[in-house]
Amino acid sequence: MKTRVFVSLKASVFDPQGRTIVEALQSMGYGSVSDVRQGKYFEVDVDTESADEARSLVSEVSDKLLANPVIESYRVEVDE
Amino acid sequence: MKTRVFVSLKASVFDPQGRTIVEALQSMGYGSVSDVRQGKYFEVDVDTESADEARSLVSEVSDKLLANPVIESYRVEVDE
Amino acid sequence: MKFAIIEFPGSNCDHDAYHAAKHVLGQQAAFVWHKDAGLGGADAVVLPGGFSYGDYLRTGAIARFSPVMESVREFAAGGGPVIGICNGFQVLLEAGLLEGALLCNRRLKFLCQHVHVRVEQTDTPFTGAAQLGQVLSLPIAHGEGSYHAPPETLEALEANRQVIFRYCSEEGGLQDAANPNGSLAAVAGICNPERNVVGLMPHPERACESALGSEDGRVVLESVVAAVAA
Amino acid sequence: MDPATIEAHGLTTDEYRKVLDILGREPTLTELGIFSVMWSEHCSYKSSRIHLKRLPTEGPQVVQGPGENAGAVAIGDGLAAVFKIESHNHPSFIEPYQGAATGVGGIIRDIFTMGARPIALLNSLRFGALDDPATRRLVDGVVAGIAGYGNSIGIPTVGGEVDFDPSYAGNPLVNVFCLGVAKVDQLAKGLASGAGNPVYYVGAKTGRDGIHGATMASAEFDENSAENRPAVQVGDPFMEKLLLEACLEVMKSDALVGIQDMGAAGLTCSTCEMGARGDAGIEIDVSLVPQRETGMNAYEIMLSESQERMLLVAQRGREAEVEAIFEKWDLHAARIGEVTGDGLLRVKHAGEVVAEIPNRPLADQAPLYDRPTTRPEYLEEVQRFDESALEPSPDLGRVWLDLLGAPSIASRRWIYRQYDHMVRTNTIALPGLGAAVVRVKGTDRALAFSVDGNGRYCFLDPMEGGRLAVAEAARNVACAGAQPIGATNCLNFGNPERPEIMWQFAQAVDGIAEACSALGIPITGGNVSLYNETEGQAVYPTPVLGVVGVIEDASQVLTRAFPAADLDVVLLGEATGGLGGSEYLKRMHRLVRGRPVPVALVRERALQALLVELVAERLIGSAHDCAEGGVAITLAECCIDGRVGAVVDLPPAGPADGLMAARALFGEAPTRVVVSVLPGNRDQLLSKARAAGVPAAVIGRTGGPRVTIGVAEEMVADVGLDDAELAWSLGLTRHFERAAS
Ligand SMILES: Nc1ncnc2c1ncn2[C@@H]1O[C@H](COP(=O)(O)OP(=O)(O)O)[C@@H](O)[C@H]1O
Ligand SMILES: [Mg+2]
Repeated sequence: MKTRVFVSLKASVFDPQGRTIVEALQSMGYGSVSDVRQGKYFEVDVDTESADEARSLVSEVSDKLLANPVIESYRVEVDE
Repeated sequence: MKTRVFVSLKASVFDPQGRTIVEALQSMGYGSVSDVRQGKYFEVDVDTESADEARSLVSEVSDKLLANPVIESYRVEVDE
Repeated sequence: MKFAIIEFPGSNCDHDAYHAAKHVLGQQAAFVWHKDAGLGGADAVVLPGGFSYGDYLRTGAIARFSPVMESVREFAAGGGPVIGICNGFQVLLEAGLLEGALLCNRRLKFLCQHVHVRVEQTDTPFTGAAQLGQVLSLPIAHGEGSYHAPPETLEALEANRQVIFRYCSEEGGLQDAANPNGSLAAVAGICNPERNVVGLMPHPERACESALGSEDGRVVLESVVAAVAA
Repeated sequence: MDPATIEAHGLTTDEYRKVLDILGREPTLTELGIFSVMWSEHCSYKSSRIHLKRLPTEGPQVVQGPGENAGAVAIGDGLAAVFKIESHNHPSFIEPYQGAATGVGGIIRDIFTMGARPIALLNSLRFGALDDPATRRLVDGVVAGIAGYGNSIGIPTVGGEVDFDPSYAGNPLVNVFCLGVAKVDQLAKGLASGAGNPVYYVGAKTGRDGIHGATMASAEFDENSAENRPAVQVGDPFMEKLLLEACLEVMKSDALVGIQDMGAAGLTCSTCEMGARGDAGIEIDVSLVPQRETGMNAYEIMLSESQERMLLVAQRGREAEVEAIFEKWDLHAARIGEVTGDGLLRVKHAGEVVAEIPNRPLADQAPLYDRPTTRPEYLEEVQRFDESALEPSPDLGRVWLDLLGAPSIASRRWIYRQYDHMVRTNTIALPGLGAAVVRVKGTDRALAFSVDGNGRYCFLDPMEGGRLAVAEAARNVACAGAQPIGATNCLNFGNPERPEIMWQFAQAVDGIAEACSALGIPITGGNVSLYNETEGQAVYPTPVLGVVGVIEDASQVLTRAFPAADLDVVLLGEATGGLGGSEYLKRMHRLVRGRPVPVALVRERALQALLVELVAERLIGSAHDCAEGGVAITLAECCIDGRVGAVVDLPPAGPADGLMAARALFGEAPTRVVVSVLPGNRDQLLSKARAAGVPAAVIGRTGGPRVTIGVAEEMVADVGLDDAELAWSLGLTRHFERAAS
């Protein structure tokens, strides 16, 4: 089963990478880009046929390892 | 307009981070996780009402800055 | 006294801590491999700097699951002095032995340079021999050292006097220009509520000999030697 | 085998005929691939070998000369300094971060393969002009890549050099030097011997990366090079850290016979070279090679350039010991074959033989070319230089500040602070202060080392450029108080099939050989990087020299910073510099013309010996050589780093024309060093210099908040120390950071 996890910094956390990208884009002439936030993206393959099982496993893995709850939140997507 | 860009390493490119994460998960007892690939995830806000415009702008920006075409590919999603 | 220096795969300041403890301070020191059970009867534990597991995913994120961390947790719970330096600090945060998180430096680049830090508290095993307000010249070497904590956590840290080192100017001032990585409240190091677990981004073990440009880091290790002896 | 396939493998008709001779039959495709990478320029040195033979490689201190993965020289106490320099120019142009990172990974493997613990890295970089945003991105990526790999693996990057010139715009140079320390009697060898001994593969799994990377590095870039792009390799410093520790641990036991990294040409090069060195055969089955991708064929596995892989031969019967060490480090040592007595490289795929080539001829009978050389026509033109046509600059103080802020001269802090230069707590001279110096723990000694080369000098006069590069690297080491004892070199040139390029190459090698002999510094290894050109435009011929020196008492090490006020400032060497080829000429007059002032090697040697003596006897407080920008820049740097001003007066330089002061301040010449004299030592210093035959003149004193220079007692330039520092510290940074901190 193919799953995807999106990890992003919580809104309250300053994102220097995103900030730098916005500034770079604006100086390159992309003035209409008003904000960029950078996060992480994981493609996680799980040996199971059940989407539910995959979702719950990958959520657990995200809680434990892929995301740091102090600064990050995450979202899981599973191929149906 | 809110857009999202997913940048991932091309399939042929080695992903040491993903490999290290899989191995860690397996040694933590998550044997059913068979593969992990790590990429980047961007939330890009664009000042426009047109989804098409947003998509084409963000694609351009991804080509130029967000993704490294030598080793990465990307996908853009736009809120409809 | 005896220092245990934990080695994770990818630790690379392990030998620096060992050298400082053993050859500069003349104490006993032993490496403890991350798969080892037990800490070999050590009096103090050092989680050294480096790039455990390559710092892949997030700094310190994978190392905290190493078997040895159970022993470290127990040792800390029993009141034993534990210090995490740089990557070791990151591991302690990920492990929940300290609070907060470290984000990438505000200008995104890795920074290796001497900075000044002010000793904010002297009632921890790693600052007992220092003067309150003493300014130390210590090297930093990190890409992700910008300390972050949610407002309520930071408030609690301040209220409990858990911020023990802050980045400062040569004179001890707290201006923004003296904060190399954009850390919240100029935090360079903190301790746990029980005060026996300390983490900091600067490298005291790299500043124990005049030949290396500063001896100011000795006070951190000498403090714990004195604390253990007491 | 059809001609198109042969051509696609970069083999000429004659080379292919030689393949037929060696095999006595047509090659299989896998065999053709093996020949093609082994006989590529990159691996076989077919254009350069004939010239490299002229380099002096011997000396009583040499423990390992060229031919192994790195050279080694004895430094006392039974220890050896093991070092080498490598280029990663082409990969860094295609993907700056990964190209530079994998370059660092490669040179580190060369050092620990020798049984040495790597203790320091240097880098030598060349880029186009910084006003081009593409160049800035390249610089940013390359520096981050070097930092990313070196920092992570925990080997300090303690120095290097960087220059910017449009000639490198389409082809940057990324050379990395690594130094390690080993016990002389424990140096490992890259050889296979003892029929029946097992052959192990350790490290990262093999993927389809960089297949044909070795041949790529040997072909000029053209518009099609974009097609080579999937050939990018990603570095894994974490894996290499594990490999490094595990291999050093294995090497401590005598269970190991030989070991070699898989660099360019991967499994092919390592199996064949190890077999050839040990005069043995090797048989492997590539289906036993750990693979990252499915369906790889023998050709792909043999030619893959996946990073972070090692090949080793163990003693039969000691397998369990070796395997256990790797397991401890979470590495799996895969047994892929064994040493044989038949001298053949035999490659099987799932039991079936797919290649069978005699090792020695494959490695040793690689083509050797004595390519034609022609003195290039441009030389006539550029060497003709009429100084009197130059418009004198009215305000030399302003010129001085401008030069201090030139990217070629300004502070490199923006670069080196991205490098962890202190890890392992041996760095006793921080970057930016002259030669790099690391102490050798367990001894009183320190090693000083420097990489240097001036492509512009070499462009204007290739032979002199070679001599000057050696002299400068050695002089930098001597300024720290170290006796130069060995050298390595990286020769970055254009397309060797062009006689003009080959002439530059031959001349530069002659210059290097002559200087190394005269200074008593053997060359113990190096690297040649050819085809550094884009669309027919070659880079400046750029030989980069790495020189290593020993200082007996680490507590004596000096840097360039003036240590205090009220010290005499002495100029050792001839006062007069020339404007030919100078930074002044390039920056102020936009001219690359004339010839650099030649180095008198006997004097150079005397100066370096004198420096070592002055440091050992603690007579001086600082020493700094006069390089790009002349005495004025040297002085300013000593002042800025020492946070103390100085007032000096220089003797007149050349004819009393409008350029005399500029020549005195900014003229360039070798064999000149500015030292500050510790109180009470002036007469002793001057008499030692006289005895050594080195000109020495007291030119001024340190102190005050300004740097002031007069010529023949007339003040010609005066700048505030703060202004000088500002110009110098922002010169590079301002191109990368809006608000510099
Ligand atoms: N410019 C040079 N001067 C002297 N020796 C050289 C030079 N270039 C290469 N060599 C030697 O040739 C051998 C092969 O070099 P190289 O192909 O760079 O090694 P590797 O296979 O480790 O990449 C090495 O022993 C190296 O020291
Ligand atoms: Mg090699």
